[in-house]
Formats: sequence, C-alpha cells, structure tokens
Amino acid sequence: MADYNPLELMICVAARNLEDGSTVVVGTGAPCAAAMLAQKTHSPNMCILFEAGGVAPILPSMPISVGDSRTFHKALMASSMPEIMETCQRGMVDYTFLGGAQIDMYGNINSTMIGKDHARPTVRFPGSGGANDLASLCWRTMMMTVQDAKRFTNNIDFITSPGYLQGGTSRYDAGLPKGSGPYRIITNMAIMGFDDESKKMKVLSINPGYSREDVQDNCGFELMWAPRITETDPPHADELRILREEVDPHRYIIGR
Amino acid sequence: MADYNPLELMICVAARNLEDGSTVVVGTGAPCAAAMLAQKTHSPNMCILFEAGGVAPILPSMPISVGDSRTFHKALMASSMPEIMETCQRGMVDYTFLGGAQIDMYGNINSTMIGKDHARPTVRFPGSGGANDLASLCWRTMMMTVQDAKRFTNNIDFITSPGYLQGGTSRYDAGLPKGSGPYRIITNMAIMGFDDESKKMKVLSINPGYSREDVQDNCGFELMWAPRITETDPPHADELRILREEVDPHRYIIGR
Amino acid sequence: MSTTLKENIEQKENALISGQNDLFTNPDADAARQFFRTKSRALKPKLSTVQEVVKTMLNDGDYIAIGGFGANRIPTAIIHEIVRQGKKRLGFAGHTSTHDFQILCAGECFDRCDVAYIIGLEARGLSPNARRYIESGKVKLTEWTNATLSWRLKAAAMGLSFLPARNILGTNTFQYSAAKEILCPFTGQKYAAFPALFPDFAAIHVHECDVYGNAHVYGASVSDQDLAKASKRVVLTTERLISTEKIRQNPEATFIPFWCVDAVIEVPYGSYPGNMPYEYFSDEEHLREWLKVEKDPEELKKFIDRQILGTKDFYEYLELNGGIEKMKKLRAAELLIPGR
Amino acid sequence: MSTTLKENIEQKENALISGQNDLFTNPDADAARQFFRTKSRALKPKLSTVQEVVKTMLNDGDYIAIGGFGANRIPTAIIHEIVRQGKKRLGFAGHTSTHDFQILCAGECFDRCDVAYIIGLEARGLSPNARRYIESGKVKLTEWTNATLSWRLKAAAMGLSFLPARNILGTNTFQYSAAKEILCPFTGQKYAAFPALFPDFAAIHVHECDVYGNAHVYGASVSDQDLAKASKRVVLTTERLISTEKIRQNPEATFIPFWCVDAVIEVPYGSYPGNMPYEYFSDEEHLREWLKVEKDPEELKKFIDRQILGTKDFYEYLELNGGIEKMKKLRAAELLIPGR
Repeated sequence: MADYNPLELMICVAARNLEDGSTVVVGTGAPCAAAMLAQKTHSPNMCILFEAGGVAPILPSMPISVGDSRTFHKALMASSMPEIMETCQRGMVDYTFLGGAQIDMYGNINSTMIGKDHARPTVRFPGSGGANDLASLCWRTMMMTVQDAKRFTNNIDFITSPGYLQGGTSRYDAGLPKGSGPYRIITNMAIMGFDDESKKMKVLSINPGYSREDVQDNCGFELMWAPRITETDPPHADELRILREEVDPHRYIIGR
Repeated sequence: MADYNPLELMICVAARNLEDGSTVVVGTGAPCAAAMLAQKTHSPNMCILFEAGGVAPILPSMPISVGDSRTFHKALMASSMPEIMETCQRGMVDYTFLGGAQIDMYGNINSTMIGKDHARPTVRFPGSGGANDLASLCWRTMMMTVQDAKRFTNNIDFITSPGYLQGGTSRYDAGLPKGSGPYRIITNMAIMGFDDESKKMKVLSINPGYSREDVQDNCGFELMWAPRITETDPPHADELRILREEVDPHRYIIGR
Repeated sequence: MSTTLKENIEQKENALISGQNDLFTNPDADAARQFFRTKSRALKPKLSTVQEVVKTMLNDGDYIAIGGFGANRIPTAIIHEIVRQGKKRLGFAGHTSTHDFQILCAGECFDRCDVAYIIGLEARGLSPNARRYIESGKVKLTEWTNATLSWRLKAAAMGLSFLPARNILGTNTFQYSAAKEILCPFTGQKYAAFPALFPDFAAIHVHECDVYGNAHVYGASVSDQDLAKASKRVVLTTERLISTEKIRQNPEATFIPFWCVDAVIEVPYGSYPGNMPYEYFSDEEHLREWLKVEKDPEELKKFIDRQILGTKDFYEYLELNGGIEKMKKLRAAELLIPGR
Repeated sequence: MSTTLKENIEQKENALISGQNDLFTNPDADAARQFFRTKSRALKPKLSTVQEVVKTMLNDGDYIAIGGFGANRIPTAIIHEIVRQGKKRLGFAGHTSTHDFQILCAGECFDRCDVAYIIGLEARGLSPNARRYIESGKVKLTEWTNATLSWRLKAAAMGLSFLPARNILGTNTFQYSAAKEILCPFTGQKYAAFPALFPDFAAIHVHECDVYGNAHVYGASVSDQDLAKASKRVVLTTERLISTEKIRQNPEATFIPFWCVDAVIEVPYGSYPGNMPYEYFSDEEHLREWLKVEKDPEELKKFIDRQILGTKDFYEYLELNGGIEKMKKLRAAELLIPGR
C-alpha cells in the first residue's frame, strides 16, 4: 500500500466525488487540488469555477487568491462574482468545498467568530466570504478537515454557512434551495454523509488506521453510522503520483 | 423669416430643450434628429443612448432600428437593454421622447390599442416597447406630435406609458420615481408643459400662424394656459441649415 | 423594522394590486433549479443542423424566445425552420421582436404571447399580417414592456422567481400584465414585481463561437446574455465557428459560456435579411417586399410558399434573394464602404 | 392571486424576521436618484491626482468601497493616500477585501464595516493587526457575504432599494446582518431581501481608460461594474491612459462608462503589491513582510511610518520596495516567462 499523509487521503477521496461533466466552485488550497486531481484522473471535462469570476482555467499552478490571474489563465470565461453566484443560484453548480473552525451535526459551519457577543468576539475570523453563498446555492457541499471534538461540536458559536440548519426539512423551510445541502465531510479519520431524514451526520467509511472509537471520540456530538461501515479506499498509487507530480509539485498544500 | 415645415419646427424646438452635458434616450425618426441637431448646435457633449444598448455613437446616418449597427457606430459603449434601462432607473438619464396614438391631459400615452376589449381590440398597435420604461424612469419625457382632437383626448383607450396618471401626486403615489414625468409636448401648433400642482397640460407658447382657438379646438380636453403665452421662437436659419444639410440630408424624416 | 415603517407597510399592503392577465410560464425558481440540475454542463461538441434542432429541441406548445432585436442579429434559419416544420401552439416572448415576429405570424405558429413590442417593424411600419393575426383573437396576449421582459429574463438568469422594478406602475400596461405590486421591506416604497421568465427554447445568432458554445457577440447585446442563461434549451447559430483556443485567448470576451448551450450551428449570413453588426446591413428592399405582400393574404401565402416552405433550407432562401452578391452589397452598406 | 397562494403568503408573513444589526447606508432609491440627477454626465476630461482626489472627493465619515479583490487589481495609491491624509470614521464595504482592508486597519481609518470577508489574506493567512483592530470593539460590524454585498451593489446599480436572493437564510450571518425576509408574491417562496448599497466613494484600478473615464478591464471583474454604477463618487486609477479613439474601436469592451466616473489618475503599477492580470503578479515577499511586522504593534508603526507616512506618494513607496526592477520580476512571474 502506498504511503500517504492525511491531507493526501482527503484530497484523493474528495476528487473521486467529482464526476466528469460536473461543475465545482473551489477556493485555494486543498479543494483546488482535489478538483485538479479529478480533472487529471477520471473527470477531464469537469469545470472548475472561482468565485471572483474565473471559469474553466488551464491552471498553471495553485492560485494564491480565488481572484488572482491563475484563476482565469487561458480560461473559457473571466466573468464576475455576481455571474458565478447567480450561476450557483440558478442551479448550474454541482459541488463546492468549505472550511471552518466549527461544524455541527447538521453540517452547519462557523467561520465568523468564537465567543458569545458578536460585538466583542473572543476570536474573530474572516467571516463568510463566499462560503455562505456557496453552501446555500450549490447542490452539494463538501468539507475536508482534520477531525477533533472541538471542531465537531453542537455548541457552535455562530452559524456562518448553512448546513441542514436544525435538521429534517428546516433547511428548505428557511427558504434555501430544495435538494441542496451538505454532502460529504472528509476528515483524516472518516468519511461522513448525512441521514436522508434527520439530516444528521452519518459515518460512511473509516479511514485506514482508525477505529469507530477514534471517530466518535474525536467528535463532540453523537454520530450516526451507516448500516455497513467500510474501510475508506486509500489513495491509489496513480492518484498520489499525479497529485504529487502534477497537481502540487511544490508541496504547497500536501506538504502542510 | 425662414420657411420651414411643422416637423422642422418641432425638431428644432425639441433640440433646444436638450442642454449640453445631459443624457437622452431616443428612438428612430424625429427624436433622433432632434438629439443630433442639439449636438451639432448648442450641446456637443450631450450623450445619446439607444435602448438596445448603444451609448454615445458617432451616427453616420439615421438608424432604421434602435438596435441597428448605426446606434453603436464608433460608440463609447455598446451595452445591453437592461444596462440602458437600469441607467434610467438609477436616475442618470435626463430626457426621452415618446410617440403614441392618444395622449390625455396628464400626459398619459396610448400606443397599445383602440377599443374597449383588450382581448379583441378594434385596432392593435405595437404596445409599449420601451416607451413605458422610459416614461417611467427618465427624468423628463417629451413628445413631438401633430395635434388634433382625436389624439389629444381624455377618453384614452389604454394607458400604455405613464404621464402624471390622474394628476396631482398620483404618479408618485403609484410608486413611479419622484420628480420624474412629462415635460414638454411639442405639436405643430403649440408647446405645452404641465402645471406644477394639478399636473394638467398647460400651453406655454403658440407656434407662428396658429391662434389660441386653433390650439384649444384641436385638443379634446380643456387646456391650461401659462400666465403669459408667447409666440414659439421659430426655427433659426442655422438650425434649419444644419438639420437639412447635416442631420437629415436625405429628408427621411423632415420630408415626411 | 421601525414601528413607523412597519405601520406604513401594513397600511399599504392591503391596497396592493395584481395584473389580471395570464402568466404563461412557471416562475418557480426551485422548479427551474430541478431542470438545471439535469442540464448537461459537460464540455462536449454540440454541432447540429437547423432541421435537427427544430425537430428535436422544440415541441409544439413550448414557450420560445428569439435573441437579437427583431431585424438585428436574429437566427433567421431557425425561425424559418419553425415555420417550415409547422410548429404550433407555441408561446412567444414578444420582446424587441419585429421581423422574427412577422415570420412566426405568417406561420401562425403561436397562440399566446408576452407583449413588449409586436406587429411593428420600427421605422419601416407595421406588419399587416401580424396585425390581422393578433386582431383575430387567436392569440392570448399579456402586456409587458421591453425592460420588463429584460428583467423577467434577468430574474430567471439570476435564479430568482421575481425581480422588483419601478416601471409600469399605475398604467393599463400593468393592469393587463401578470405583474404584482409589492413593497420594499426597507423603505416601504411601492414596486412592480415581475415573475421570472424561463423559456423552454431560445435561439440566438452570434458572431462566433466554438463547438462547445462559448460565444462572442459584438455590438449592442440587447438581452441575449440573460436569455441564454434563463432558457432551458438554447441553440446558437453562428456566423463562423472558431477554435476554443481563441476563446481562451480573451476569456473576458466570452459573451455566452458553453454550459448555457445545447446545440451549435454554423450559419454564415444567418441574420439575413436582418442586420449583423460589423458584418452586413439589413436588406431593406426584401423587408419592404414582406410588408407589401402582406397586404393581400393570397399574395403572402404565395410569398411564404416560395420563400420558406418551397425552399429546402436557409441557403436556398438566401440564394433566391441574391445570394453572395447581395451579401457583398449589404456588407458594403454595413461598413460604409465608399463607392459601393 | 389564487386564494391558496394568498393564504399561504398571509400565514407566512407574520413569521418573517429581520437581521438585527445596523444598516450603515441609506438604501432609498429615490434619494439616490436625487443624487444621480445632479451628478455630472458631461463628457469632460477628468484627470486629477491622488492627493487631490482623496482631499476633495472623500470626507471623514464617508462610506467607501474598494474595487478588485483584496490583493488583485486594487487602487493601492488611493488606499495609501487615505491613510496618509489620516481620514477617519469611514464606513467600509468589507467585500472581497484583504490587503486593502489591512492597510486601512493600519491607519485605523474606519469605525463601521459591512463584513463579507475581513482580516484574512486568503491562503497567506490572517492579519494580526486587522484582527486586533476588529477584536478591540472599535469597529461596528454588520455581517454579510460576498454574494450579498455583490447583490447590494447590484441593487443600487439597477436603481432599486433592494434585491431578493436565496442565500444566508436560517443562519447567524442573517441574524447579525441588516437583511430582511420577504416572500415571493408569485410563489410564496421565502427570500432574503438585501438593501441597496450606494457607497459615497469608490476607488477602482483599471487596465486602461481615457480621460473621460471610459475604461477597459481584463480578467475576472469581481463586482466592479456594479460598484462603479452604485457609488456616488468614483475615482479610477489606471495602468495607462488610452485615447478615446481606442474606446470607440471596441464599444462592446467598455467596462465602465464615463458617466460613472468623477476622476481619472494614471498610476502605472498601481495595483502593487497586488496582482494585476496580464501585467504583473503580486509581490508575495512584501505581503509576507506586512504580515510579519504586524505581529508587533511597534514594528508595524515603524513599517507604516517608513512605507506610507514617510513616503511622499505611491512612487516613493514603489521605489522603496524595488522599483522598476521589482516590477520586471513580477511581470515575468505574471506572464510565466521561462528562465526569470
């Protein structure tokens, strides 16, 4: 079995979820690497979008900013932020990736602040940026993150970006687009989806080297479990080769 | 005194109302001629817009369509219909010209139909086109028309484009932009404005060769009269020369 | 919300009115999203033919919209083919329509129409046949305006079910529309709300595009960017195919992206007898002939038989009206070439 | 309206909620129209200087917005000059802001901020000083998102007081915004309504423009077209002035029309240390230095004294950081020129 680090595993798993002919809005870093890897393996015609306006670039290297020149290098379109966001709102964008400081059992994400007083936060983060927009408007939201019980918590200080809100149909009752929502949470320990009815986070597979106990102990809320938990298919040799040699040769991302 | 026809007079008077540095949306025909004449006389920096998207063209000849190539010949911008309409809605466009089959005492205009049953009109016209939009959203609406009692009527069959609606503040109560509305009605017989309070049509000056009686007799409703009615300043020789030689040398419009 | 604003809004809310005519299409944004979820966004070649597109992408009863501005940058080949294949009971967006409307009226192709501008050909005059067709009562009409239809398409393009605007309030145009009055929740200002328009089918003529449908358009763009996004199925006819490399050289110039487009057909001179910016001017003589023959229904029938039903395709029609030699003259007119 | 829809809407209306934080600007479209009525649309030369523009077009207390995307195509000269002239109590649109925000935080220029993205510099990390400034409580914050601020500007650009949208519903982002829930009058669907944002002052860096302000921009355009239209006073800094003739050669390429623009300043390399598409890449070394010195407030003070307060203008700043030689390197990086 090939040797790999957790980020490499997460990127490879994320890439496999991006089928050919789909559209994905990505940010910098691991999500961009996952999309590039998908393109260079099974999804050559997957279309990458950046929120500042870039569409289907031929990426010469990892962008530093979702608005820098790389994001529309030899692109099929260099448009605008409203153009990208409205394309998402219209229902033409299949996937996006989010990050955040906290995530709860319904996939709601906090990237705004730690603390109880909005006017005087204990710790302030950048805020939504485009995260709330993409989480609201793309069909399927994914997250790649290291898993620990502080990050995976139902005591979330601030819901910046909507998951399934309070579960059940609450996301759609709130007015968010029907059928959209969190799809996969990809951690160093496991791959989670969401229960069809309750919309609670549900473990689908466990990464090699981890146990059920690891996964639950490093999560601040009770996880649901799929009827049949498999072992996550680890990165294949060809995936790792392409990721390391073509996608991120300088190890900007996978070297972190 | 120079010899001129009614259309030449109307165009010259209309042009004088377009001050330098202003913006005007025009259609084909006499309004376009008036705007071109204004540019070639006192308003070289007046900006002409066409509803299909053309902005500040160097018009090589009269357009046949408000969307044809002439409307953005060497233009400063070839944009879109929403772009032009939103520029009007934002309050950046000073003037426009409308035409129509009927006009009432509040400057409401019909270009949709004659008859009482919308589903089975006696006579069907093209409808609003951009007329309602421009009448709603530009600051000041003008009209050039031959005057007769059938056209100037309070028995208007259909209000296609808003004037002052039912007069007084009714235009603004309806939600139309504050301070906007009909400004000048320029006929072969007289020049009318609108009363500040009642918003009824009010004669400002009478064209050479016509009497008060002519003006009132050829109007289907009772006109208001300015305290001091002047004679309309007829076309000047230089205006006529430029109109005939430079603006409409083939007499497409002034030859009608 | 301040108490005053809240009271002000509550007081006004009861007096809000609605246009009384039919809404021909479903403005629901979630229903549209469900469609767009299944629409292909794969970067695959989409070359087709006029015949095939009209046969397979357009059904009797569909609601259609035509790009351009009536006799400027119009997809004439598609419009003719709709008549040639005898499509019926269409809904039509009468938005900046002139010659396109005239052709479809001659084919009696539609039975309902959102009206902004119909019947007329601007400075050229009114179409006698279109007028007869509309005055016959065979066509259900709902009144709108140019900006209103632009914004209805824009609402759809944005993925919304409506947009607010400040025109048409207080008029009969509003009364015979399907608009509704609403209040701004921040200011209490009255607005007209326009329902999103998601056409089933749109045809747009462009200057150049690649086989995937990434397109360039030059000159005034009317409402075509929003139309391409709003419509469920989109065909582009193009003056010329270009390489994708050329698209990638100027990504800021991409006017319509591939994901909006379902089929691409190269149709040189495709806007004839309409004007194509920077390419050729309109054939005013031919358009005058249309208006003239329309005075007599029998004459019109013969004319349509000869020009559309009796021609195999757009090129036979073009040949019948002067072919390449005519196009050379129209190009000279467009480019203001002296001495031609 | 059908009875069912009417009942459905009435039932839902009472449960509609509002964001609880401050709205810093007036969304009223008629008030904005009154301003735009008086805004000059004369085609007159508008050349000015950075010093003059910041002195005369920007007042303490104004609400401002910056074009570009944080460290991409930003009007650095104007941002520095705002700090240099010590402008205070500004409102700020924290929309796609990164390095621009960081500079203004170093100057403690603003006391209220509409937040979409603040403090961070994307993949580069967070700004320690911006974080201290925000965590100090000196700045009133209202939460939004990137799309939300885009649409607030678009509402203003369209001449509306609000736009509906389908994001932010159900979140704390909504709760701490100044948005309001509304219902679609056609479908009963719940929407977030966003109030129009008309900034008092906007600075945008462009690739080229003429003396009237007709501008070309290449690459992703972020929200700058709407920003130029929405703002009451607009200054363009430009990599190079071009002739109006060049604008007229490609009228479809005009990105911002002259009537939006109040002043034009030619500032070659004007986005430094940010990236300027097709011109030069960002100076990552210099941006890292910013982040490093910010860890110690004393170090930051010295750095700002040296880089901004102690330099006469943008060119002294540029010279201090490597001048034209540096720009040649950044141009090579941008254009992927091999061997540099």
